[in-house]
Amino acid sequence: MAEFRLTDEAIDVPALRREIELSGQGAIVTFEGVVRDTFEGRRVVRLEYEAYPPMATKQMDRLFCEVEERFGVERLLVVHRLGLVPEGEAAIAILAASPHRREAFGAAAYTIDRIKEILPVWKKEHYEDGEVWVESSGVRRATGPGDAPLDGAD
Amino acid sequence: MAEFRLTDEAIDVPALRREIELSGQGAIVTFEGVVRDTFEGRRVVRLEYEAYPPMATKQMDRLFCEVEERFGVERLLVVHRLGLVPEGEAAIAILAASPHRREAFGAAAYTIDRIKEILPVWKKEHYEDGEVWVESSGVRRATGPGDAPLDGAD
Amino acid sequence: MKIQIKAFAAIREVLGASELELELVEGARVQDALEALSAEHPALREIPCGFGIAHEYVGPDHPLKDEDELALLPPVGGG
Amino acid sequence: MKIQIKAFAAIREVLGASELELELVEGARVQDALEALSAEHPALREIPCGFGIAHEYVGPDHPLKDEDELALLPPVGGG
Repeated sequence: MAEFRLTDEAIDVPALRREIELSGQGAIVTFEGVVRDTFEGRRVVRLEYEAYPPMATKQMDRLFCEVEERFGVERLLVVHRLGLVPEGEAAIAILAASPHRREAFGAAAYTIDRIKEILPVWKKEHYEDGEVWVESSGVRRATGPGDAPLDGAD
Repeated sequence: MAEFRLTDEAIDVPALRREIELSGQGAIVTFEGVVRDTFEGRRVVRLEYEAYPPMATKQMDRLFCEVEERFGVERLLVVHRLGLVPEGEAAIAILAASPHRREAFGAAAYTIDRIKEILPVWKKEHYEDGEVWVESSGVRRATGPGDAPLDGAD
Repeated sequence: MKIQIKAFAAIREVLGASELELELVEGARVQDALEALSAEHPALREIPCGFGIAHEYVGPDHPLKDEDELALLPPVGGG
Repeated sequence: MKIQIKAFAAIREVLGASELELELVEGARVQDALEALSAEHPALREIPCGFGIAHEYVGPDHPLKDEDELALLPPVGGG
């Protein structure tokens, strides 16, 4: 069982945890990426994600195969939020379950690393005075007429 | 904030997650070690943990310092359950929060590795026909008169 | 031939549309589609662009065929 | 001198008690306490034993003093 979902609603991690709970799994590792409300001291007033859903699903299917090959972990749940995400809420949750802890840690860490490389999802930060697209590398890219591009490590 | 607790009750991970939730933390990694009800095909009818609580607390304080030095992670919650633990419930939960995911993963994985080496906590598996102490290495050690020692990797 | 362009995030904003149709000569490749759009929208040259066809990543040399849907993918930022 | 022994898990079961008092000669070390107990409970020799004093791990050469509390710690299995 490996499953990927996109959602417009708050990610209910305890509910996901109950889904993944089956006997025989000794280790469960959960990763949550929570949105922060400041970047280099500037207040982020609004943060939103957009995706290319069918491509995201296809890329995640491939990633699940990679994870199973590398870590022997089949029990993975990945949920990514889209649209506006309030500060302090999770943009992503990854749950990996395995009989042994190293595989569960490895699977969860590898999954988020690869997601940041290949998942067709984009994040926009809105400030009081402009907006930028935030890339996984930390690069901030402005496209609006009044916005100067920003750069910074995330 | 780093805190260690021993408890006789079911570990409420969502409640721990709410405790650790504070702004500025981008990554939260949760590890749960869940008890399994079979070992090499033998059914574990009862599983219990005992601890040396004041020494456990002192050793965890030291471990928290190590984790902060190595990973810069100060936000750690570790809860270990004592007494009887029903199958499918968590014996331990570790939550690590950090602005960046690598440190949160590293802190949680290192913490459970070290706990398995140094935390004065012991686990006993009761079978239909005997009981054994289960060491972190996977060695099963019987002390009762009718019990033959078992060995196996965990 | 005619292909469908799907544009996301920064590229969508530069193009001013999330979907558009593009007429290309037979034998055109992905890179030719990007060139055609960049000629009209020079700001597109500022944005590193990845490509997707049939929901798979493809390179700039990937050949296009009539009715392909070509996704223009700026650097991702999910997770 | 007199010390307090605290025994856990498999070692507690072999000793048949979780706490007991032990009389040792002055200058005795941790290893001497274990020897004294093993003489009475030979099964103790089968179990790898770690030691704690004042809630810190100590080695078998660690000197003992009157009223020390010596914890006998079989291999741990928490987590």
